[in-house]
Amino acid sequence: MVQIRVEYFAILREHVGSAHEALSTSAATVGDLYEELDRRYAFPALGRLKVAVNDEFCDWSTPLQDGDMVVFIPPVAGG
Amino acid sequence: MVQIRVEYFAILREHVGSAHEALSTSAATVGDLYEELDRRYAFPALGRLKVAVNDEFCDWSTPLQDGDMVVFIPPVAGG
Amino acid sequence: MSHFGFKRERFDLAPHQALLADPVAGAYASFEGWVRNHNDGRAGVLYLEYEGYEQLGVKEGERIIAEAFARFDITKAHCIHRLGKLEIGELAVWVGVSAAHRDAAFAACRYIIDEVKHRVPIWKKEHYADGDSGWVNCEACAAHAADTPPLK
Amino acid sequence: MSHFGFKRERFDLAPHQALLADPVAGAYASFEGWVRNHNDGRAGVLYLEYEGYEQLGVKEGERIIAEAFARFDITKAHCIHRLGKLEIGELAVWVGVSAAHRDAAFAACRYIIDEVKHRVPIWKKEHYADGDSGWVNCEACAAHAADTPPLK
Repeated sequence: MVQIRVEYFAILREHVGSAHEALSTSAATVGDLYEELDRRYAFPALGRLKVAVNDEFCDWSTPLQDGDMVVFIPPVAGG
Repeated sequence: MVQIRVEYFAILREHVGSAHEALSTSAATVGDLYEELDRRYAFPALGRLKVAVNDEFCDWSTPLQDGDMVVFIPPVAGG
Repeated sequence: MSHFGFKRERFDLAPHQALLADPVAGAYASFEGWVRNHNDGRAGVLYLEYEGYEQLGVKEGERIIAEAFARFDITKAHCIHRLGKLEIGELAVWVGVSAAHRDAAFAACRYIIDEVKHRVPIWKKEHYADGDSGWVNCEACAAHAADTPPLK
Repeated sequence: MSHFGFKRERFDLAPHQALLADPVAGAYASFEGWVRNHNDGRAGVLYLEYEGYEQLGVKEGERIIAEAFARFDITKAHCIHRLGKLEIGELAVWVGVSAAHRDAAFAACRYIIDEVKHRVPIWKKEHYADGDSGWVNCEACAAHAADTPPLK
């Protein structure tokens, strides 16, 4: 089990109803974490999500470590 | 003979030493006028000149008419 | 030195543009994104809300501008993106690039705005006159939900 | 309505940019030409003098902008060119274009500045720190004088 923090933005923040949460999880990777949270929240289908750990983009296979801050990134729409 | 006015800009103005002059000429076209004035002033070689009559670009074969205002246009360099 | 930033309130562009001045620079190209009253063929946009993941957004924005310096012969470049509630006509994003010559200034300006729109984690929620609202891109994605797995 | 103009003195761009605002416009692309301290690989430019054939210049500038409206899906477009003595760093020319989308704004802005530089009767005299001076383009042409007849 690792202790992590998840931050939510935009459509995911509205869906979850919170901008962040602290979690204990047995998920091995950020991909596993997404699936765990998807089971809990039934995230809206958003096409290709990206993911960041500790304010850097990373692969879905990135291992979770204690203290990580994870953000799932819906399709962006700046400009 | 027609009575016309010639205006000079930039390198031609400096070469002639005046921004404009009134002329009586027997030149039939603006091209003929250029050659007449070139004999008088020995214009610097400027590559492809353009010419305007009465504030519109025109061909070198344009006939001169009484009251015309003629401008020879050296290569431009705006911007 | 910072080349990319977020602003939560309206701001004056003039001092930011002034930072791009340089005696060697003969060309300045800029782009401004303004909030318009329509999107994807639908009229009646009342206002937008921009939300950003700022810590990552600034890093990605700085990377984009570093790429522009590597690709194009430019003198200076900056980008500022607004966050928060924006009314029709308000400035949402500004890109400014100075260079000795205009080819590089135009190309770099275009590169930066294109990459910022595709890569910087910023989201835009439209609010329509009829009371409808939605996150741009996300709603379209949801329409194709059955086609694509959520994870690439 | 006038889309192209000359200014004999320094001027504030802000009111001119403000004229390009429009609720349908989501994109604004601009170009500014600034007086730089070098040209054609030669350093030491002190200042420039711009001279224009204004009556024809305004007509040709208006034609160029009309062409841009015909070619690109743009909302508004303006161009202002300075005349007179300009110091290093001063604004020599400004082109501003607003459009619903950025492709058209960029393309039209580039079209207008390229055509203005090639077609509008404006001449530029460089003054160098060593006391030398010369009309840009004309001196280069003179160097090839033997090759080309003066009349096309």
